[in-house]
Amino acid sequence: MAEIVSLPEGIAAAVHDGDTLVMEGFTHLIPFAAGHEIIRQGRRDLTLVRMTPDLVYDQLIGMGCASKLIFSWGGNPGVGSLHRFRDAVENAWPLPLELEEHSHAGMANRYLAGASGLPFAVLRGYVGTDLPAQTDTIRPITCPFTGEVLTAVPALSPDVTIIHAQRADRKGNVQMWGILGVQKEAVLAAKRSLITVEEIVDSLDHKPQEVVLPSFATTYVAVAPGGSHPSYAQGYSLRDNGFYTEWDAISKDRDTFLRWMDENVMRRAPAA
Amino acid sequence: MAEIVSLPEGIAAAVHDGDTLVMEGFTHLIPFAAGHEIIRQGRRDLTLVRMTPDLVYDQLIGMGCASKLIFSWGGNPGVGSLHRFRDAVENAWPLPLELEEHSHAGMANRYLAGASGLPFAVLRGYVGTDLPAQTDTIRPITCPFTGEVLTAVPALSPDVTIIHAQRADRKGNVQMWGILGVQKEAVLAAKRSLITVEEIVDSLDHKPQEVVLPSFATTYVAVAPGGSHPSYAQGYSLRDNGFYTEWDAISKDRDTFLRWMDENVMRRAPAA
Amino acid sequence: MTAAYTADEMMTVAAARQLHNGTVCFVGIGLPSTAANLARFTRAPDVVLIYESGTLGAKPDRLPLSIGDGILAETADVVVSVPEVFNYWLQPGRIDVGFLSAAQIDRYANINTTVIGTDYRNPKVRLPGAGGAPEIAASCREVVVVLRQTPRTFVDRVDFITSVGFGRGPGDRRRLGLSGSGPRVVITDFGILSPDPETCELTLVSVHPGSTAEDARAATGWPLGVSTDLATTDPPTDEELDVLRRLEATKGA
Amino acid sequence: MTAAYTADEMMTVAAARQLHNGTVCFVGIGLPSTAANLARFTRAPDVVLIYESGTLGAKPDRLPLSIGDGILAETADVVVSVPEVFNYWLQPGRIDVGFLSAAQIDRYANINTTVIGTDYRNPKVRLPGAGGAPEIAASCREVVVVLRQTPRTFVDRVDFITSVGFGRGPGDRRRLGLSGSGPRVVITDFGILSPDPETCELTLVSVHPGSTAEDARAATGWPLGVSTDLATTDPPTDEELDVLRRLEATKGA
Repeated sequence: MAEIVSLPEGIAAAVHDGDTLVMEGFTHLIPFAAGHEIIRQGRRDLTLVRMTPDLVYDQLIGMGCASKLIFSWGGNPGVGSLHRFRDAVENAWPLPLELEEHSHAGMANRYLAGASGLPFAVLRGYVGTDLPAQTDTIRPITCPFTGEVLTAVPALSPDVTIIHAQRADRKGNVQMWGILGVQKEAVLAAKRSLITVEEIVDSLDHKPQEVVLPSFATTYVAVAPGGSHPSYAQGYSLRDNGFYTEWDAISKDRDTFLRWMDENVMRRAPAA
Repeated sequence: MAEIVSLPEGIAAAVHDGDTLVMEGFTHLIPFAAGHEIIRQGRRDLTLVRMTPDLVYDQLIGMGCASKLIFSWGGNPGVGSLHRFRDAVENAWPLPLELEEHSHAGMANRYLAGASGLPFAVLRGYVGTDLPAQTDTIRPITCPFTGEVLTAVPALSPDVTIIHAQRADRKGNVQMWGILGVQKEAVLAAKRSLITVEEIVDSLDHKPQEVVLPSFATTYVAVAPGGSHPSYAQGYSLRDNGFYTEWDAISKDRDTFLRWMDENVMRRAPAA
Repeated sequence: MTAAYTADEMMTVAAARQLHNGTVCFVGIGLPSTAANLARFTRAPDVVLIYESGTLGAKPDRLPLSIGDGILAETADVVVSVPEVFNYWLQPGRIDVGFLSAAQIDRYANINTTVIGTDYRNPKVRLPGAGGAPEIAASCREVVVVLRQTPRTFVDRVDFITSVGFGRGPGDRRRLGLSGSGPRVVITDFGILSPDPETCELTLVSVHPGSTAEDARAATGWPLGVSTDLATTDPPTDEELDVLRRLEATKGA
Repeated sequence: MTAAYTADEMMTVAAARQLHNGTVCFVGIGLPSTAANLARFTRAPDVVLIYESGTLGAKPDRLPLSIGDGILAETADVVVSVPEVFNYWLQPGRIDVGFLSAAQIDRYANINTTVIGTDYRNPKVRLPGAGGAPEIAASCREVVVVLRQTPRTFVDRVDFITSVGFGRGPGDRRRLGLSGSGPRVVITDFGILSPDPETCELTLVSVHPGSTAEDARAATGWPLGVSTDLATTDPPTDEELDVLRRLEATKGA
């Protein structure tokens, strides 16, 4: 059963140096508050995994928390490049960043395999592209019935997955709705999980198109209102589109970036 | 886009002699009205596929519509045996019935592979049981990353899948809720599909824990109020538990069965 | 003093006692479902019941009439598709206890629900088949089996292995790569059997009040071993009996 | 007489004209999303838009700011998970048109969104990467590409094949086992290109009003073939321009 903890307690218990860490969210429900707490706690040598690494991963990478990134699309959605990500890849600043690169279909199926307790997933993908030459995590597999050759990708089974959701009840059952992304699979694929929520309520009435993660399937739940800002939590907040544009300028220059992080993350008290 | 038709039109267009036919429903939303119309139209040599063949498949088998059954659990849920199914297997009456037998997990994954456009699915299953010796549709497969040996099953890609759902809108978008079973996968795995619904409404407001099948993903929609009786349609009808018990007596004896079918199916007008 | 009760009631009560608060239980229909709900209304209100119809955390206020009863969806924490319940929930080993019944069980707790008779193509009795049982028996952390004990149901070797208990003995589950630890107890109308830690043979470890080891032996198709610590099962409490009877009474409703 | 318009507006309008009522379209973000929604508000109100965020049948009343904009979930016929959108909806070939943009495109309509420079480990420019594009390009019945035409974006060979157009020429898609028929048109700010039926090379088939084949050639990094039937694109209608501008104005909202 999930334990309800504070965000700093949750991060300290769930995330360790050297861990493979997933923080998912497909534009919606990105766990920024949790990412900032990881930066404040000074985690190092993380293998970061995410289909769409965006600003929060740009921040983790720029602050030197990560040594490897497993991903399928690394940009500032609707704006342009992730400058800290590019600086790490192109100039090894502040540290070299090893890449393991996939397509969305491949990443989604890697989580799906992890959630299903299988060592690999099968898909129609990658054929004819230059992606397989850059990794040993894309291999052919032959159908034992038809002889057709398809593509296999290995399961993702991270040490810890962190997501943000709308709410939980006091037993730790978590509820989210709106764009669902791959969060459920990412949590079920992980050894440990931490879910930050907008609020804890006495009981969860059903919502259309919801996902409910039963308490027995997760590890920690922490309240972090607004914990997805500048992303959004459907029904609770709107996306701060201005910040995504501002980030382009903040992150372009190393010093501006470091100053911003110091003022807005390092010196901020964690969410209650 | 789905075409809205009458039930007799839909069956005539969608189901042909010799087809591989899926009619799914996991206790809930079993498409009895459609099954009866198939019997009235005298289809023959069908390969029937279903995880839980129950009364409607007992009726199709007893009326001589089927030459093969692909399944994982064939019983009268909560009551006992399917006597027409047993009579076909044990005594070849009215015809021999070839069996292709799986577990629920295997069948569910076979539909899932079909819905995903893959020729096979991978699962942890069947190992150590006597099931693989009885079919060539259960084979080992080796993980290309870990070397672990798992089980593969071939996709189900039926000619036609028929399900019953609560309602559709005038464009043919279909909505169902309550116990979901494997209906969505069974429809997406099929070349053609027919969905009978309790009613057609102007617009579908969202329901908690719903499945919506967009119109472009299905072929025919037909109105058949009460079309799942004696099964149930959550929000529309209750299960007729008494009938499941009565079926035991009706179906035990060949003549009683034939008389009942004549009176209650053959001489009945199809649903409007 | 305790009220009179039937052997079936004792069996169901003994099975219900296998579940605890917080236990995540994959429930087969029939006896397992009755026992699991009895547990939920007595000792284990926070047991988590999962049905293969995709209802997770079902809390029915009456006995469901099938694993697809609407009351399961209405009261569940979440309803998922059938592929999901097997792939995301059962297969990865998230379930503590798989609660099964059987048509036949053998010395090594292998289960048959497929055919009676040794010729699969020409069976004496065609049974319903596997359903969810093979993978429940493989992947749950442990398995509890409930069935009535007769020489026809407790056989030396099942005619068909639908679901693996301990195969042909020690080490077989590991050799087969099955992740769960297999049947922990088999609960019957005579008593409680457990696999011997050395041989994996089902052995009588407890008799229900009014039954003897001899009764159980006579109802078993192999020479049934009896534990040197043979216990007597606690009879049903008044509360257990009362709740069970009220649950059973909801069946016709 | 038609109002003045920009080359980008012409490009978006020409792209929107590729979609028809009932077309099921997998929409990439940016130019494709603008064009797809323009089509929905003009010629094709019943176009079915699918975004990789899992929103099927989205009907946003403004331009979504990203493929995960909340307006997509609020207006969709159904919201599914990301694994499902790729496995159940894209992979089996249910999508008529995949609508993509690109950082580089080559003579055979192969697309690069990964790196500029030929050393993947040490790139000149690290681009965002593949996203959904490789499988969109592989599995949709056909593909429409929209991007601005310059010698840096229209190259003889892309530095990295992120998504396959026609590989190295005729027969390659079949050899690779790709189920879709590949890029049908590439729409730019100069005109419209299509693969030559014999060679699969992108060939100029239409120029936008005010552009010439020479302009397009100068903006292309290989000797661009020009159709003998070179057409001139119809200029944007007043309605198209009006709706497009009203949509663009919603971006800041």
